[in-house]
Amino acid sequence: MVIKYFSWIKEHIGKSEELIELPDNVKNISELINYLNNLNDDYKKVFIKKDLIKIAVNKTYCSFETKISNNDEIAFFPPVTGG
Amino acid sequence: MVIKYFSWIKEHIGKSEELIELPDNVKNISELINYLNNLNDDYKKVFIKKDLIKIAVNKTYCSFETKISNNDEIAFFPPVTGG
Amino acid sequence: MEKKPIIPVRIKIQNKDFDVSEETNILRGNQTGAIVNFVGVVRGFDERNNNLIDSMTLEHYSGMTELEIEKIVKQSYERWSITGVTVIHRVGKLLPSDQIVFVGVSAKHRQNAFDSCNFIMDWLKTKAPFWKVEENNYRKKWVDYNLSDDEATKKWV
Amino acid sequence: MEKKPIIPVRIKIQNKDFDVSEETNILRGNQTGAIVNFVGVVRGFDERNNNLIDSMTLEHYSGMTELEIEKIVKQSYERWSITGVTVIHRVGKLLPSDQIVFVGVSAKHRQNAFDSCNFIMDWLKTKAPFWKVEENNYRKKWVDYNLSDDEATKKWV
Repeated sequence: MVIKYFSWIKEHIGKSEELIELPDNVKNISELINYLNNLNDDYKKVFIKKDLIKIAVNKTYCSFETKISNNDEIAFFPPVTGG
Repeated sequence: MVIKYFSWIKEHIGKSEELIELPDNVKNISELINYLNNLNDDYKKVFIKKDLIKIAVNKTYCSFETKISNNDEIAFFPPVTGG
Repeated sequence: MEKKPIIPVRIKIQNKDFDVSEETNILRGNQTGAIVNFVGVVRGFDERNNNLIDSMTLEHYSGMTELEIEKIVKQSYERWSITGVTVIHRVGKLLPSDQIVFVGVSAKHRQNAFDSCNFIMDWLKTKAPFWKVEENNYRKKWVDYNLSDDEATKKWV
Repeated sequence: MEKKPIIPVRIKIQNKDFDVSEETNILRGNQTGAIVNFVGVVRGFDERNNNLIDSMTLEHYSGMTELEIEKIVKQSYERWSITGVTVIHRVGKLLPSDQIVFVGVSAKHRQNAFDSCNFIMDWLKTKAPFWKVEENNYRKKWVDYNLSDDEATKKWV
Protein backbone atom coordinates (compact mmCIF):
# COMPACT_ATOMS: atom_id res chain seq x y z
CA MET A 1 0.00 0.00 0.00
CA VAL A 2 1.17 3.51 -0.83
CA ILE A 3 0.51 6.20 1.77
CA LYS A 4 0.95 9.85 0.82
CA TYR A 5 1.21 12.83 3.18
CA PHE A 6 0.80 16.51 2.33
CA SER A 7 1.36 19.96 3.84
CA TRP A 8 2.20 20.07 7.56
CA ILE A 9 1.29 16.39 7.94
CA LYS A 10 4.09 15.52 5.53
CA GLU A 11 6.50 17.67 7.57
CA HIS A 12 5.46 16.19 10.92
CA ILE A 13 5.78 12.63 9.66
CA GLY A 14 9.00 13.49 7.83
CA LYS A 15 8.13 11.93 4.48
CA SER A 16 5.81 12.60 1.58
CA GLU A 17 5.17 8.96 0.74
CA GLU A 18 5.79 5.48 2.08
CA LEU A 19 5.11 1.90 1.11
CA ILE A 20 3.72 -0.44 3.75
CA GLU A 21 2.52 -4.00 3.70
CA LEU A 22 -1.01 -3.86 5.11
CA PRO A 23 -1.40 -6.32 8.01
CA ASP A 24 -4.34 -8.71 7.65
CA ASN A 25 -6.18 -7.30 10.65
CA VAL A 26 -6.23 -3.73 9.26
CA LYS A 27 -9.48 -3.40 7.34
CA ASN A 28 -10.32 0.30 7.31
CA ILE A 29 -8.80 3.77 7.70
CA SER A 30 -9.32 3.93 11.47
CA GLU A 31 -7.49 0.67 11.90
CA LEU A 32 -4.70 1.89 9.61
CA ILE A 33 -4.29 4.97 11.79
CA ASN A 34 -4.10 2.80 14.93
CA TYR A 35 -1.49 0.66 13.22
CA LEU A 36 0.61 3.70 12.24
CA ASN A 37 0.26 5.25 15.73
CA ASN A 38 1.92 2.16 17.14
CA LEU A 39 4.92 2.55 14.84
CA ASN A 40 6.15 5.81 16.38
CA ASP A 41 5.15 9.06 18.06
CA ASP A 42 5.35 11.19 14.88
CA TYR A 43 2.19 9.52 13.63
CA LYS A 44 0.48 9.91 16.99
CA LYS A 45 1.20 13.65 17.03
CA VAL A 46 -0.44 13.98 13.65
CA PHE A 47 -3.40 11.66 14.04
CA ILE A 48 -4.42 13.09 17.40
CA LYS A 49 -5.65 16.10 15.37
CA LYS A 50 -8.47 14.01 13.94
CA ASP A 51 -10.65 17.03 13.01
CA LEU A 52 -7.88 18.45 10.84
CA ILE A 53 -7.26 15.29 8.84
CA LYS A 54 -8.78 14.61 5.45
CA ILE A 55 -8.41 11.19 3.89
CA ALA A 56 -8.46 9.95 0.32
CA VAL A 57 -8.48 6.38 -0.97
CA ASN A 58 -7.36 6.10 -4.58
CA LYS A 59 -7.64 9.87 -5.03
CA THR A 60 -11.24 10.07 -3.77
CA TYR A 61 -12.31 11.57 -0.45
CA CYS A 62 -13.30 8.93 2.10
CA SER A 63 -14.10 8.56 5.79
CA PHE A 64 -12.45 6.84 8.77
CA GLU A 65 -14.74 3.85 8.18
CA THR A 66 -13.82 3.34 4.52
CA LYS A 67 -12.59 -0.22 3.82
CA ILE A 68 -9.09 -0.51 2.39
CA SER A 69 -6.90 -3.17 0.80
CA ASN A 70 -3.20 -3.57 0.14
CA ASN A 71 -3.56 -2.31 -3.45
CA ASP A 72 -4.97 1.06 -2.45
CA GLU A 73 -3.29 4.44 -2.49
CA ILE A 74 -4.12 6.26 0.74
CA ALA A 75 -3.53 9.97 1.36
CA PHE A 76 -3.65 11.98 4.58
CA PHE A 77 -3.78 15.76 4.34
CA PRO A 78 -5.13 18.86 6.11
CA PRO A 79 -8.18 20.80 4.89
CA VAL A 80 -7.30 22.28 1.52
CA THR A 81 -6.24 25.92 1.10
CA GLY A 82 -5.92 26.50 -2.65
CA GLY A 83 -7.66 28.97 -4.91
CA MET B 1 -34.17 73.72 -25.69
CA VAL B 2 -32.17 70.85 -27.19
CA ILE B 3 -34.07 67.63 -27.89
CA LYS B 4 -32.13 64.46 -28.71
CA TYR B 5 -33.49 61.25 -30.22
CA PHE B 6 -31.84 57.83 -30.28
CA SER B 7 -32.20 54.42 -31.93
CA TRP B 8 -35.44 53.80 -33.87
CA ILE B 9 -36.99 56.98 -32.45
CA LYS B 10 -34.26 59.00 -34.16
CA GLU B 11 -34.99 57.17 -37.43
CA HIS B 12 -38.75 57.67 -37.20
CA ILE B 13 -38.43 61.36 -36.45
CA GLY B 14 -35.68 61.73 -39.06
CA LYS B 15 -33.17 63.62 -36.92
CA SER B 16 -30.89 62.96 -33.99
CA GLU B 17 -31.22 66.40 -32.46
CA GLU B 18 -33.21 69.60 -32.77
CA LEU B 19 -33.40 73.00 -31.17
CA ILE B 20 -36.83 74.38 -30.23
CA GLU B 21 -38.01 77.45 -28.41
CA LEU B 22 -40.17 76.14 -25.59
CA PRO B 23 -43.62 77.80 -25.64
CA ASP B 24 -44.64 79.38 -22.33
CA ASN B 25 -47.55 77.00 -21.79
CA VAL B 26 -45.34 73.88 -21.99
CA LYS B 27 -44.28 73.09 -18.44
CA ASN B 28 -43.50 69.39 -18.35
CA ILE B 29 -42.59 66.42 -20.56
CA SER B 30 -46.21 65.41 -21.26
CA GLU B 31 -46.99 68.89 -22.49
CA LEU B 32 -43.82 68.88 -24.62
CA ILE B 33 -44.95 65.62 -26.25
CA ASN B 34 -48.40 67.13 -26.97
CA TYR B 35 -46.71 70.17 -28.48
CA LEU B 36 -44.45 68.00 -30.71
CA ASN B 37 -47.38 65.76 -31.74
CA ASN B 38 -49.10 68.84 -33.14
CA LEU B 39 -46.07 69.69 -35.31
CA ASN B 40 -46.34 66.63 -37.55
CA ASP B 41 -47.34 62.96 -37.73
CA ASP B 42 -43.78 61.61 -37.35
CA TYR B 43 -43.85 62.62 -33.70
CA LYS B 44 -47.33 61.15 -33.24
CA LYS B 45 -46.20 57.78 -34.62
CA VAL B 46 -43.37 57.73 -32.11
CA PHE B 47 -45.10 59.08 -29.03
CA ILE B 48 -48.14 56.83 -29.39
CA LYS B 49 -45.76 54.06 -28.18
CA LYS B 50 -45.67 55.59 -24.72
CA ASP B 51 -44.59 52.36 -22.99
CA LEU B 52 -41.49 52.14 -25.18
CA ILE B 53 -40.29 55.66 -24.52
CA LYS B 54 -37.68 56.57 -21.94
CA ILE B 55 -37.01 60.21 -21.18
CA ALA B 56 -34.01 62.07 -19.78
CA VAL B 57 -33.74 65.69 -18.69
CA ASN B 58 -30.15 66.94 -18.56
CA LYS B 59 -28.83 63.38 -18.91
CA THR B 60 -30.87 62.04 -15.98
CA TYR B 61 -33.86 59.69 -16.27
CA CYS B 62 -37.16 61.45 -15.62
CA SER B 63 -40.91 60.88 -15.92
CA PHE B 64 -43.71 62.37 -18.05
CA GLU B 65 -44.50 64.72 -15.18
CA THR B 66 -41.01 66.17 -14.82
CA LYS B 67 -40.96 69.96 -15.07
CA ILE B 68 -38.82 71.41 -17.85
CA SER B 69 -37.48 74.79 -18.88
CA ASN B 70 -36.03 76.26 -22.06
CA ASN B 71 -32.44 75.66 -20.88
CA ASP B 72 -32.86 71.92 -20.51
CA GLU B 73 -31.51 69.14 -22.70
CA ILE B 74 -34.26 66.58 -23.25
CA ALA B 75 -33.74 63.11 -24.71
CA PHE B 76 -36.25 60.54 -25.96
CA PHE B 77 -35.07 56.98 -26.49
CA PRO B 78 -36.28 53.37 -26.36
CA PRO B 79 -35.40 50.99 -23.50
CA VAL B 80 -31.66 50.44 -23.57
CA THR B 81 -30.07 47.36 -25.13
CA GLY B 82 -26.34 47.61 -24.41
CA GLY B 83 -24.03 45.25 -22.53
CA MET C 1 -18.80 54.65 11.01
CA GLU C 2 -15.56 53.80 9.24
CA LYS C 3 -15.10 55.81 6.09
CA LYS C 4 -14.53 53.70 3.00
CA PRO C 5 -11.24 54.28 1.19
CA ILE C 6 -11.36 55.89 -2.23
CA ILE C 7 -10.92 53.22 -4.89
CA PRO C 8 -9.73 53.51 -8.49
CA VAL C 9 -12.65 53.55 -10.95
CA ARG C 10 -12.14 53.59 -14.72
CA ILE C 11 -15.08 54.05 -17.10
CA LYS C 12 -14.43 54.10 -20.84
CA ILE C 13 -16.70 54.28 -23.87
CA GLN C 14 -14.66 53.52 -26.97
CA ASN C 15 -14.75 51.96 -30.41
CA LYS C 16 -11.49 50.11 -30.07
CA ASP C 17 -11.15 46.68 -28.54
CA PHE C 18 -9.87 46.09 -25.01
CA ASP C 19 -7.29 43.67 -23.65
CA VAL C 20 -8.62 41.56 -20.78
CA SER C 21 -5.12 40.77 -19.48
CA GLU C 22 -4.14 44.41 -19.39
CA GLU C 23 -7.34 45.28 -17.56
CA THR C 24 -6.84 42.42 -15.10
CA ASN C 25 -3.28 43.59 -14.44
CA ILE C 26 -4.49 47.10 -13.64
CA LEU C 27 -6.94 45.62 -11.11
CA ARG C 28 -4.25 43.52 -9.42
CA GLY C 29 -2.44 44.80 -6.34
CA ASN C 30 -1.32 44.17 -2.84
CA GLN C 31 -4.77 44.57 -1.31
CA THR C 32 -6.55 42.44 -3.88
CA GLY C 33 -7.18 38.73 -3.50
CA ALA C 34 -9.85 38.30 -6.14
CA ILE C 35 -10.80 39.73 -9.52
CA VAL C 36 -14.03 38.95 -11.34
CA ASN C 37 -14.26 39.96 -14.99
CA PHE C 38 -17.35 39.94 -17.14
CA VAL C 39 -16.84 40.01 -20.92
CA GLY C 40 -19.85 40.39 -23.21
CA VAL C 41 -19.48 38.91 -26.68
CA VAL C 42 -21.37 39.61 -29.95
CA ARG C 43 -23.41 36.54 -30.85
CA GLY C 44 -23.69 35.43 -34.47
CA PHE C 45 -27.31 34.39 -34.21
CA ASP C 46 -30.43 36.09 -32.89
CA GLU C 47 -32.32 33.22 -31.27
CA ARG C 48 -35.46 35.18 -30.49
CA ASN C 49 -36.02 36.11 -34.11
CA ASN C 50 -34.12 33.28 -35.77
CA ASN C 51 -31.83 35.61 -37.71
CA LEU C 52 -28.19 35.39 -38.66
CA ILE C 53 -26.23 38.43 -37.52
CA ASP C 54 -23.47 39.68 -39.82
CA SER C 55 -22.64 42.75 -37.77
CA MET C 56 -23.97 44.93 -35.00
CA THR C 57 -23.70 48.67 -34.44
CA LEU C 58 -23.82 50.20 -31.00
CA GLU C 59 -25.07 53.73 -30.46
CA HIS C 60 -24.97 55.59 -27.14
CA TYR C 61 -25.96 58.84 -25.48
CA SER C 62 -22.59 60.42 -24.84
CA GLY C 63 -22.34 61.98 -21.41
CA MET C 64 -25.42 60.32 -19.98
CA THR C 65 -23.86 56.87 -20.48
CA GLU C 66 -20.87 57.77 -18.34
CA LEU C 67 -23.10 59.35 -15.68
CA GLU C 68 -25.36 56.29 -15.46
CA ILE C 69 -22.41 53.90 -15.21
CA GLU C 70 -20.84 56.08 -12.51
CA LYS C 71 -24.08 55.90 -10.51
CA ILE C 72 -24.18 52.12 -10.79
CA VAL C 73 -20.53 51.76 -9.78
CA LYS C 74 -21.12 54.07 -6.82
CA GLN C 75 -24.06 51.97 -5.61
CA SER C 76 -21.99 48.85 -5.98
CA TYR C 77 -19.12 50.42 -4.03
CA GLU C 78 -21.49 51.43 -1.23
CA ARG C 79 -22.90 47.92 -1.03
CA TRP C 80 -19.76 45.75 -1.16
CA SER C 81 -16.19 46.03 0.03
CA ILE C 82 -14.25 46.25 -3.24
CA THR C 83 -10.85 47.65 -4.21
CA GLY C 84 -11.27 48.71 -7.85
CA VAL C 85 -13.71 48.80 -10.78
CA THR C 86 -13.20 49.06 -14.53
CA VAL C 87 -16.06 49.35 -17.03
CA ILE C 88 -15.31 49.51 -20.76
CA HIS C 89 -18.12 49.55 -23.31
CA ARG C 90 -17.48 49.55 -27.02
CA VAL C 91 -19.60 51.52 -29.51
CA GLY C 92 -19.76 51.55 -33.32
CA LYS C 93 -19.71 48.54 -35.62
CA LEU C 94 -18.82 45.11 -34.19
CA LEU C 95 -18.70 41.60 -35.63
CA PRO C 96 -19.82 38.25 -34.17
CA SER C 97 -17.48 37.01 -31.41
CA ASP C 98 -16.14 40.56 -30.88
CA GLN C 99 -15.90 41.75 -27.30
CA ILE C 100 -18.59 44.35 -26.44
CA VAL C 101 -18.26 45.10 -22.76
CA PHE C 102 -15.81 44.55 -19.93
CA VAL C 103 -16.71 44.86 -16.26
CA GLY C 104 -13.86 44.03 -13.88
CA VAL C 105 -14.07 44.25 -10.10
CA SER C 106 -11.30 43.57 -7.62
CA ALA C 107 -11.83 42.85 -3.93
CA LYS C 108 -10.11 41.30 -0.96
CA HIS C 109 -12.73 38.57 -0.82
CA ARG C 110 -14.12 36.81 -3.84
CA GLN C 111 -17.86 36.92 -3.12
CA ASN C 112 -17.76 40.73 -3.03
CA ALA C 113 -16.09 40.75 -6.44
CA PHE C 114 -18.64 38.29 -7.87
CA ASP C 115 -21.67 40.14 -6.51
CA SER C 116 -20.42 43.59 -7.39
CA CYS C 117 -19.56 42.61 -10.97
CA ASN C 118 -22.92 40.85 -11.40
CA PHE C 119 -24.76 43.88 -9.97
CA ILE C 120 -22.95 46.33 -12.27
CA MET C 121 -23.75 44.22 -15.35
CA ASP C 122 -27.43 43.82 -14.42
CA TRP C 123 -27.93 47.55 -13.95
CA LEU C 124 -25.79 48.52 -16.92
CA LYS C 125 -28.10 46.35 -19.05
CA THR C 126 -31.21 48.25 -17.94
CA LYS C 127 -29.89 51.76 -17.30
CA ALA C 128 -26.87 52.66 -19.45
CA PRO C 129 -28.10 54.34 -22.66
CA PHE C 130 -26.73 52.08 -25.40
CA TRP C 131 -28.74 50.70 -28.30
CA LYS C 132 -27.81 47.85 -30.60
CA VAL C 133 -28.85 47.47 -34.20
CA GLU C 134 -28.21 44.05 -35.77
CA GLU C 135 -27.42 43.83 -39.45
CA ASN C 136 -27.37 41.12 -42.08
CA ASN C 137 -27.65 41.09 -45.89
CA TYR C 138 -31.42 41.47 -45.78
CA ARG C 139 -32.23 43.75 -42.93
CA LYS C 140 -31.23 46.07 -40.15
CA LYS C 141 -33.03 45.54 -36.87
CA TRP C 142 -32.90 47.52 -33.64
CA VAL C 143 -32.63 44.96 -30.86
CA ASP C 144 -35.75 44.71 -28.69
CA TYR C 145 -35.15 45.17 -25.02
CA ASN C 146 -35.31 42.04 -22.96
CA LEU C 147 -37.83 41.80 -20.12
CA SER C 148 -35.54 39.27 -18.42
CA ASP C 149 -33.01 42.10 -17.94
CA ASP C 150 -35.55 43.98 -15.82
CA GLU C 151 -36.24 40.77 -13.92
CA ALA C 152 -32.51 40.31 -13.30
CA THR C 153 -32.25 43.57 -11.37
CA LYS C 154 -34.90 42.44 -8.88
CA LYS C 155 -32.42 40.19 -7.08
CA TRP C 156 -30.60 43.29 -5.83
CA VAL C 157 -33.63 45.01 -4.29
CA MET D 1 -35.24 15.18 -21.89
CA GLU D 2 -32.97 17.13 -24.20
CA LYS D 3 -29.41 15.88 -24.08
CA LYS D 4 -26.89 18.57 -23.26
CA PRO D 5 -24.22 19.20 -25.87
CA ILE D 6 -20.64 18.27 -25.02
CA ILE D 7 -18.72 21.42 -24.10
CA PRO D 8 -14.97 22.14 -24.14
CA VAL D 9 -13.42 21.81 -20.68
CA ARG D 10 -9.76 22.61 -20.00
CA ILE D 11 -8.19 21.87 -16.62
CA LYS D 12 -4.52 22.70 -16.07
CA ILE D 13 -2.22 22.53 -13.07
CA GLN D 14 1.00 24.36 -13.87
CA ASN D 15 3.79 26.46 -12.42
CA LYS D 16 3.85 28.99 -15.23
CA ASP D 17 1.64 32.04 -15.36
CA PHE D 18 -1.49 32.24 -17.53
CA ASP D 19 -2.71 34.96 -19.88
CA VAL D 20 -6.27 36.05 -19.13
CA SER D 21 -6.80 37.46 -22.64
CA GLU D 22 -5.69 34.24 -24.28
CA GLU D 23 -7.99 32.24 -22.02
CA THR D 24 -10.89 34.61 -22.70
CA ASN D 25 -10.31 34.30 -26.45
CA ILE D 26 -10.46 30.51 -26.23
CA LEU D 27 -13.82 30.80 -24.45
CA ARG D 28 -15.26 33.15 -27.09
CA GLY D 29 -17.31 31.79 -29.94
CA ASN D 30 -20.46 32.02 -31.96
CA GLN D 31 -22.68 30.49 -29.30
CA THR D 32 -21.27 32.54 -26.45
CA GLY D 33 -22.73 35.83 -25.27
CA ALA D 34 -21.08 36.04 -21.88
CA ILE D 35 -17.80 35.09 -20.22
CA VAL D 36 -17.14 35.36 -16.50
CA ASN D 37 -13.52 35.02 -15.36
CA PHE D 38 -12.31 34.67 -11.82
CA VAL D 39 -8.66 35.45 -11.14
CA GLY D 40 -7.18 34.75 -7.70
CA VAL D 41 -4.24 36.91 -6.69
CA VAL D 42 -1.50 36.40 -4.05
CA ARG D 43 -1.97 38.95 -1.30
CA GLY D 44 1.04 40.63 0.30
CA PHE D 45 -0.39 40.63 3.78
CA ASP D 46 -1.98 37.97 5.98
CA GLU D 47 -4.72 39.90 7.78
CA ARG D 48 -5.76 37.10 10.09
CA ASN D 49 -2.28 36.76 11.55
CA ASN D 50 -0.97 40.26 10.83
CA ASN D 51 2.03 39.01 8.86
CA LEU D 52 3.78 40.31 5.79
CA ILE D 53 4.01 37.71 3.03
CA ASP D 54 7.19 37.67 0.93
CA SER D 55 6.27 34.58 -1.05
CA MET D 56 3.91 31.64 -1.10
CA THR D 57 4.42 28.07 -2.22
CA LEU D 58 1.56 25.91 -3.45
CA GLU D 59 1.65 22.15 -3.13
CA HIS D 60 -0.94 19.81 -4.61
CA TYR D 61 -1.92 16.14 -4.82
CA SER D 62 -1.25 15.41 -8.47
CA GLY D 63 -3.99 13.34 -10.05
CA MET D 64 -6.55 13.84 -7.29
CA THR D 65 -6.54 17.59 -7.94
CA GLU D 66 -7.55 17.11 -11.56
CA LEU D 67 -10.22 14.53 -10.60
CA GLU D 68 -11.76 16.80 -7.97
CA ILE D 69 -11.85 19.79 -10.33
CA GLU D 70 -13.42 17.61 -13.04
CA LYS D 71 -16.16 16.57 -10.60
CA ILE D 72 -16.88 20.18 -9.70
CA VAL D 73 -16.98 21.26 -13.35
CA LYS D 74 -19.31 18.37 -14.15
CA GLN D 75 -21.72 19.37 -11.38
CA SER D 76 -21.65 22.93 -12.61
CA TYR D 77 -22.32 21.81 -16.18
CA GLU D 78 -25.30 19.72 -15.02
CA ARG D 79 -26.74 22.64 -13.12
CA TRP D 80 -26.35 25.54 -15.59
CA SER D 81 -26.47 25.95 -19.32
CA ILE D 82 -22.88 26.84 -20.16
CA THR D 83 -20.75 26.57 -23.31
CA GLY D 84 -17.19 26.15 -22.00
CA VAL D 85 -15.06 26.00 -18.85
CA THR D 86 -11.36 26.59 -18.21
CA VAL D 87 -9.69 26.06 -14.83
CA ILE D 88 -5.98 26.81 -14.42
CA HIS D 89 -4.31 26.54 -11.02
CA ARG D 90 -0.69 27.40 -10.47
CA VAL D 91 1.59 25.47 -8.10
CA GLY D 92 5.10 26.13 -6.81
CA LYS D 93 6.51 29.43 -5.57
CA LEU D 94 4.52 32.64 -6.18
CA LEU D 95 4.99 36.26 -5.17
CA PRO D 96 2.50 38.89 -3.94
CA SER D 97 0.21 40.13 -6.75
CA ASP D 98 0.96 37.00 -8.83
CA GLN D 99 -2.02 35.26 -10.37
CA ILE D 100 -2.83 31.94 -8.62
CA VAL D 101 -6.00 30.60 -10.20
CA PHE D 102 -8.15 31.22 -13.27
CA VAL D 103 -11.73 30.01 -13.61
CA GLY D 104 -13.42 31.06 -16.84
CA VAL D 105 -16.95 30.09 -17.84
CA SER D 106 -18.73 30.97 -21.07
CA ALA D 107 -22.49 30.81 -21.58
CA LYS D 108 -25.22 32.16 -23.81
CA HIS D 109 -26.70 34.06 -20.88
CA ARG D 110 -24.69 35.94 -18.32
CA GLN D 111 -26.30 34.74 -15.08
CA ASN D 112 -25.39 31.14 -15.92
CA ALA D 113 -21.77 32.20 -16.43
CA PHE D 114 -21.72 34.15 -13.15
CA ASP D 115 -23.29 31.36 -11.09
CA SER D 116 -21.27 28.57 -12.65
CA CYS D 117 -17.96 30.41 -12.15
CA ASN D 118 -18.88 31.30 -8.56
CA PHE D 119 -19.90 27.69 -7.86
CA ILE D 120 -16.67 26.27 -9.30
CA MET D 121 -14.55 28.65 -7.20
CA ASP D 122 -16.45 27.91 -3.99
CA TRP D 123 -16.08 24.16 -4.37
CA LEU D 124 -12.49 24.36 -5.62
CA LYS D 125 -11.66 26.22 -2.41
CA THR D 126 -13.00 23.43 -0.22
CA LYS D 127 -12.36 20.29 -2.30
CA ALA D 128 -9.37 20.63 -4.63
CA PRO D 129 -6.25 19.33 -2.82
CA PHE D 130 -3.92 22.34 -2.83
CA TRP D 131 -2.07 23.68 0.20
CA LYS D 132 -0.42 27.06 0.58
CA VAL D 133 2.57 27.84 2.73
CA GLU D 134 3.31 31.53 3.27
CA GLU D 135 6.89 32.64 3.70
CA ASN D 136 8.65 35.75 5.00
CA ASN D 137 12.11 36.42 6.45
CA TYR D 138 11.14 35.10 9.87
CA ARG D 139 8.87 32.17 9.30
CA LYS D 140 7.14 29.70 7.07
CA LYS D 141 3.48 29.09 7.82
CA TRP D 142 1.02 26.65 6.32
CA VAL D 143 -2.16 28.60 5.70
CA ASP D 144 -5.05 27.64 7.98
CA TYR D 145 -8.19 26.66 6.20
CA ASN D 146 -10.96 29.19 6.31
CA LEU D 147 -14.31 28.24 7.85
CA SER D 148 -15.96 30.91 5.66
CA ASP D 149 -15.04 28.79 2.63
CA ASP D 150 -17.18 25.95 3.97
CA GLU D 151 -19.95 28.46 4.64
CA ALA D 152 -19.70 29.74 1.06
CA THR D 153 -20.60 26.34 -0.39
CA LYS D 154 -23.90 26.28 1.51
CA LYS D 155 -25.51 28.71 -0.91
CA TRP D 156 -25.43 25.99 -3.59
CA VAL D 157 -27.21 23.30 -1.56
